[in-house]
Amino acid sequence: MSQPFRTEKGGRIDRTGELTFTFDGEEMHGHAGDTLASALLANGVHLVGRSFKYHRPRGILSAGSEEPNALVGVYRKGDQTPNLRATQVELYHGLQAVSQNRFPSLGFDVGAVNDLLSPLFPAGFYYKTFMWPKSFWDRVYEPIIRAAAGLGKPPKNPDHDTYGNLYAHCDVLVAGSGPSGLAAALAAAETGARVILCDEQAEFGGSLLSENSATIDGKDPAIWVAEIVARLAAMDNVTLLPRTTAFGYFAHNFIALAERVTEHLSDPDPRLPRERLWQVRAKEVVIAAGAIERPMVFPENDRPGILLADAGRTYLNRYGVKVGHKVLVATACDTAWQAAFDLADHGVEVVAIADLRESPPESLVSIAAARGIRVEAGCVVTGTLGRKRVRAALLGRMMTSGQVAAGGQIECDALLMSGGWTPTVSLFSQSRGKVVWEAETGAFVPGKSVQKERSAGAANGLYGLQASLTDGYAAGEGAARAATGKSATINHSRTSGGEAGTGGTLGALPHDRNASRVKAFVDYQNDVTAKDVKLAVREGMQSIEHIKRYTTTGMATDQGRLSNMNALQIASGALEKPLTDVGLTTFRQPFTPTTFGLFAGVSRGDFFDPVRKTPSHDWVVEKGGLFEDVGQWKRAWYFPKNGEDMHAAVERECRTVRESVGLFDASTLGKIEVAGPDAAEFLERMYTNPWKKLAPGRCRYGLLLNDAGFITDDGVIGRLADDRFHVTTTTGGAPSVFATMEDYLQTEWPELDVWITSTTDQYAVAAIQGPKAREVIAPFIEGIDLSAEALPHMSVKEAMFRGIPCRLFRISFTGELGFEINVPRRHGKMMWETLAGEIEKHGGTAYGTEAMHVLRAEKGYIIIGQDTDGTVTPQDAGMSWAIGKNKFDFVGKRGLERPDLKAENRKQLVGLLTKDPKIKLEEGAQVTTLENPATGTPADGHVTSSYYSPALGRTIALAIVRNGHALEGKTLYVPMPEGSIPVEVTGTVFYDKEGARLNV
Amino acid sequence: MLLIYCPYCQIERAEIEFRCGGEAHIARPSDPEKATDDDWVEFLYMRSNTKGIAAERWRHIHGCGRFFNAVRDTVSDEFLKVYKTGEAKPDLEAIAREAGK
Amino acid sequence: MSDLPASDLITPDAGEAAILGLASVSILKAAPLTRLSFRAREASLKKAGTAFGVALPVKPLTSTTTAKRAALWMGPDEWTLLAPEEDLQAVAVGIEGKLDGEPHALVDVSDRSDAVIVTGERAAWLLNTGIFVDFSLESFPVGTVTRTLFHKSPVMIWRIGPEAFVVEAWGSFMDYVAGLLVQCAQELEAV
Amino acid sequence: MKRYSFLELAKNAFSAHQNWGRQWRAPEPKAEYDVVIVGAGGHGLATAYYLAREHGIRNVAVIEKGWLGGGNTGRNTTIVRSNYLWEESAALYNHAIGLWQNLSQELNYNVMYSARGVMMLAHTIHDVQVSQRHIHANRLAGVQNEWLTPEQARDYCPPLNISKNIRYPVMGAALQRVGGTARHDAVAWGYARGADALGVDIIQNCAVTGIRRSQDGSVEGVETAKGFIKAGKVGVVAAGHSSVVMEMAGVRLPLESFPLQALVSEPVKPAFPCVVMSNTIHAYISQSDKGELVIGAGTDQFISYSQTGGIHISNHTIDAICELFPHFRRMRMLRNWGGIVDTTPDRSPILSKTPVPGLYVNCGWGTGGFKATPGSGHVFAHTIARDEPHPINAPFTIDRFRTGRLIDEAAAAAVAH
Repeated sequence: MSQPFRTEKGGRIDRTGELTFTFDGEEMHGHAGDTLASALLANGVHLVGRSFKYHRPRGILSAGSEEPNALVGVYRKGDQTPNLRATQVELYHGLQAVSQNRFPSLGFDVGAVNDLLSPLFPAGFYYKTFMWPKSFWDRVYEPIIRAAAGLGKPPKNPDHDTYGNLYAHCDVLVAGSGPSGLAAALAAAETGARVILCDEQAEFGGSLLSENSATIDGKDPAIWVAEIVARLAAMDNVTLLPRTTAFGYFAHNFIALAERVTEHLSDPDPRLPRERLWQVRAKEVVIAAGAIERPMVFPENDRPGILLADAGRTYLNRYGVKVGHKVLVATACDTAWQAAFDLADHGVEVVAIADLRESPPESLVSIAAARGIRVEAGCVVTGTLGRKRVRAALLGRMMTSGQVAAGGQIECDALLMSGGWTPTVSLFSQSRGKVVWEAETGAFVPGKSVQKERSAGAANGLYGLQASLTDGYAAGEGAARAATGKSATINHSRTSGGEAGTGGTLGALPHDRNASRVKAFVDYQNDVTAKDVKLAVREGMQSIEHIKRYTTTGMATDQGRLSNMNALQIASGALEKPLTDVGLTTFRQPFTPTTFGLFAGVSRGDFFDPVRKTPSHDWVVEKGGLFEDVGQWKRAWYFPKNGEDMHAAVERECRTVRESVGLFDASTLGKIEVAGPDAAEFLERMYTNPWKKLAPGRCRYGLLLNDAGFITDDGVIGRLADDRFHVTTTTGGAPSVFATMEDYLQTEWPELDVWITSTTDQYAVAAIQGPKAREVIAPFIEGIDLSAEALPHMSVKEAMFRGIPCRLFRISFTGELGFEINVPRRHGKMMWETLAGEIEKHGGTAYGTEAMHVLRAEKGYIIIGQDTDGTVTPQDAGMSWAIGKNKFDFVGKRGLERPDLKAENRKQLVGLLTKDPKIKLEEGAQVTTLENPATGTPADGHVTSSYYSPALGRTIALAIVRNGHALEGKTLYVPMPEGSIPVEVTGTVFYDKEGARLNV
Repeated sequence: MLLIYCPYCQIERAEIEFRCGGEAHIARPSDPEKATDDDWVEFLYMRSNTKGIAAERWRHIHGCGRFFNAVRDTVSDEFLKVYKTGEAKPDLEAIAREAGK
Repeated sequence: MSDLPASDLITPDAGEAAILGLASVSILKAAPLTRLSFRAREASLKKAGTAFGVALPVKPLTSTTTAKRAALWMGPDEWTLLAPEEDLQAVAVGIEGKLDGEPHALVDVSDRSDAVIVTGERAAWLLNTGIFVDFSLESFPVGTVTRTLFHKSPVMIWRIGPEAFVVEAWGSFMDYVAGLLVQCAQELEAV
Repeated sequence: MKRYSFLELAKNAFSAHQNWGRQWRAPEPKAEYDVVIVGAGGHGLATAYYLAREHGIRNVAVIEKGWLGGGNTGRNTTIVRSNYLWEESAALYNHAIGLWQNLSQELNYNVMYSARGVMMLAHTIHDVQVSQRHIHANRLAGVQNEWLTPEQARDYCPPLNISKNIRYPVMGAALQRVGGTARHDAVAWGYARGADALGVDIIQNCAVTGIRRSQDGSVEGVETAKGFIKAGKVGVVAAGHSSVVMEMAGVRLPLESFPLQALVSEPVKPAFPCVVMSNTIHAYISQSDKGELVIGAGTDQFISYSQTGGIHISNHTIDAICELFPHFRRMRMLRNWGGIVDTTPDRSPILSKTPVPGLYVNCGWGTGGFKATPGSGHVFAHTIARDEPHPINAPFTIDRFRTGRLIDEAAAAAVAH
């Protein structure tokens, strides 16, 4: 038989067919409805992984998302995912899983030598050694430690899957679909409230799916679940989300959910996202996350075959899998007894129930007796035997002295344990709520709500089926009322059986073994033992946070859900302080590990960030032009022709502009329309320059500072009318200039009658620059006189371009005769193609940003962000002329008066010419007065722009240099690794200093 | 991601629609000639950086575009009051008392 | 397109193929339109509405429409005025004339944005793949208009029917917005 | 102090590790100290250590509201580098780099300083210009930093996607080979153990509630949860809470405290050999010795002391990480947390005397304080001991904001054209 540990019947699996899967290459079979863990157990496989530090063989411990041991890698069509919990991986046909953290194989792992050497590796050992010789840390020790650490192997290939996102709003979000969650969802939904119910598992029902010793309304709990779910599914106001983990509880009732859409499918439709992020704003939240069982901390409590008792019961009742043939049940509480009874009822030999308590409830003892199960009361497990699978347990007898007497050995192939229950308060804790200690149940339970949430059922520290249902109904009704003000009366279901149990234990159990030799694990995955916790305390770690960080307990992938309470109790004992005084660690999001792809969502490739294109984009692509990224924009960079490299292309473009004409796409420059009676007054206050006397139809260069006095942006501003200006900004600065203007306008000068409107995307802009610019545009411009007299440099007119209204600027960023034509964007393509065709006739060229940079540098025009860096004043930049001398105020005016901004020795913008005209300085290179400065000598400045200038036939550079304006004609140096480059300080204008070419 | 009430749109929207503008009620000295260097550093840089109840500026940048002010507890991030630009600074201590902070 | 309101303003661009055409949701490019950004103080609203042909709404996030005009509330002193493409001059001249001497700003932004029309039973779902706004009819009734974010792009959403929305974005963002809408709708075709 | 060594470890193994002593004491505060340091993070503990060790001032208390190393020291992404632009910054951080090299040996505590290299990516021409400027400036200042082509960057960090077809392709990188990471907790613990051994009292769970000043305005001591503690000199090293503590002495600061998030993945086998940072698309990443990918996210936009941040901030970081390292998309976030970063307008710290005699402040490290820990403590101890700044921290005054003499690391990366 292929599944030797499968029960004859029962469980929620589909026995009508078999699914084939592989584990470490070995083919096995299971059924639909299985998890990988249940299928492995059905095949008798317990050993599924190796532990983190000691590489000890480890088996499946739990049946839920808290699983610390059964972490596997899953392969699917070239995609590989590490560290998946076998307890959460739904079985599908063809599933390929591998074990992790072992070499060469799971059965024989050389890393297991660590276990033998473990006396050398107590908590924090690495802080105390590996320091000699010094150079060995990153070369020898660290690589060894790193190779040994880690769990699964990282994926090797880019992910093929997609991830979805959905923003949602609801009145009540219910997280968890056990008895209290279902009751809460129903109660809330019946009021008409918008409800989202999510559960991390494939099926709704939680613990009810493995409950067979109780009834609800006289029915099998699973049938009750099916009926409730069907009712909810039929309601329009309810969204049901199975396979969906509420993983993050953020401020203002924002809950993040991770929905696994296709992971359970053998061959999913590729159009489906693998997972979907739900970002939910819930008016009210019901946390019905249940409780998880606590391991018992006894020596060798980590052998494969040792499971939590409730997991054993779940595997049996829900999945039809027996965890072993001879099972020992070790417990400190009532609930584990039911696991023993259920197993016995399925013909499994329960070798004994060992209960820590002197007198377990008589009712349980008599049921056990009726089934012929041996009961050992006052009995503790003091160790286990077997390496890759438990084969026997050592029992000890609790003495009144607190000592333990040897109680013999008992053979078993599985051991179920229960130290009691821990409410899952992770989401509550994430909501910033503080838990409170409840001595009666020995658990931390949710305290006062900080956000609009309430916990229900076991998550609230309430056990027992009826109590959970009642609490759930109340939570659902209360949440709906709080969210919507509405309420409804519904029938509450009645239960029979499923009473809450008693008992439980915390911390390390006593034993009669040599304490220094044995390991009793507190945190399985991180291999933290009770000894480690005690050692941390001995070394002065007093806060639970220190203990956690020093030992790494609670830092594994379950975030300490299994280990925290035991660790806390051990620390409390060692510190001789009450448990509540030791402190609590905080649960963080995500509740369970959550795929990066889910967070990244659709933000990949071109959707990583909007790609903003201008109307000439397709034309540029067609002509083989290259682009550069400027902000979100793609700007044409240069246009190589006939195999030109960048240098050759740029040189040709520059020459062509100076000799005939060039066409440049300036659409990306920010454009702001400033309109209203106070438009001039507003600009007067924003920009350094004076605006009130600028005549309509004329333009002026505007310089924008921040209130600290430093240059932040610039651009040409044209006055269209008395009450209307067309402002241009830099491409990258457009959003921040607009925001800054709104800020001053709304909050400092709300009395001004002026409004600003972004028109960046309203207009496509073509710059035509060069001696033949007028000839190029003349055939297409109607309605105005283009002559120098009628349209001088720095003017603007409304005109028509081939019948389309346009704003025609006569401006230049090249030093040549230049025009910039603004047409409504939808006509941009037509304009561009018209002009591109026309310049061909004149021997012109399209040019890109690189040539633009060269041309402007030849003229000493600055580029904000390149020649300035946020520390440059107008005076530094040699632009004192841009400051309106008689203005009462402008942004930055007072800032400029501060001592350091007026100080001597400021760095100032100058030109640099290398003594050797062929040497092109590197941008960013430092400038010094000393030819060979010693290391550590402060630089006197740096090169901001540097190009080969075709017009000058030599290289040119701009630089920010200390006292630069006074150094004109002096020699400075640019020290490079190969030697110092002598340079002469010059003015910033290299070409056509008189500006004759502009005014033609 | 906070949930913020815009007093102009009169609706709560997700924080991604808003830009925080820092501490509220820091007036820009109206006469630059009279402002001392100390006045100016106060205006430019000095901030209360309150732990507790504080008034701050927000702009509904991806909504109506308006600036407004809000009183928020910087420990819990809870908003206690929202009001329009130009309205007087509320009594933060009274708001704190009322909120039981 | 049967569920579009009787308005001649928002019409699919006749020359363009559907961007997306699924049973549950379709996306069509909208035809060009006159768009004017109008800014003014309260005192001027009445006149402006008269000149424009439909009163400017003062209730936040609402719109007023006639067959050939729509006024969308954008902010307490900001409206977007919509009219047929060919009415640009007439509308501008009309308002400027009526408000002569009163502080205001009227700016042509007809070409700043492109619009698509998203319709179908999954239209709201599709928008919610990238927009954090509650599109339930109770919270966002027909006629509601708002600026917001679609993933990383600013957009304007105007609900013109229970299952019909106009989505506007600045022209250079429209490739991103339309492209993502289509990509996010892909799973609706999955089996 | 019992010295740690492999031999000692082996010896203790025979006694089942029962004989290890405390790493630091848990003393009750004395009535008076020469110096009180407020805040037992890495910087505060280092300050106390160097006061005792370099300046012979051993009658020192470090007062901590919570547990030592529990603030930003224990919450950061542990990056160490010094390739800052301005010579003032480079000197400060490079001073720290010098101390990092020997710190494990100096403290006899393995702080796991791992010089695996910090690579800062350039994605635009502007980024390239800024990177080159840093490299040239650093070379002159004696700070190691070098330029890598995209291919060299990929060779140094094989997971890096240098395809030209991504939204913001990698155009190169600045690599500082001496940069790397260190184990954050170990830094706090190592300094705590070292300081304690030199006589410094570390007093945890003791909030400072006031700073008492005498008639002449100078500092007299601090009010604490455990009563008044007299001290003629008080150094405030309170990170995100600096404004709160300094307000007790009536000193206003140009600070804003923002939530900063970080996150780790589940541990995996070695997958990432160095530290990679991208300022343009906002991501930084390394892999811890435990195997977790350690990822730094951005700050929220508003002041908050909540130590949590919004999910949109981590979404934005993770999409950048997945774009640069597309095969990490299937990996999973294990834990996400927040710290409170005190940020100055010029993104450089304040390490300074204050207008109050006897009161000193060390704050404003923003997102980058961990890397400076040894250097910061070292020069701050000097400042307190001598009542005058060390030449290295002399430029990092409060007054620079008044005069305008900023050390503007943020502005230097400004973009527009």
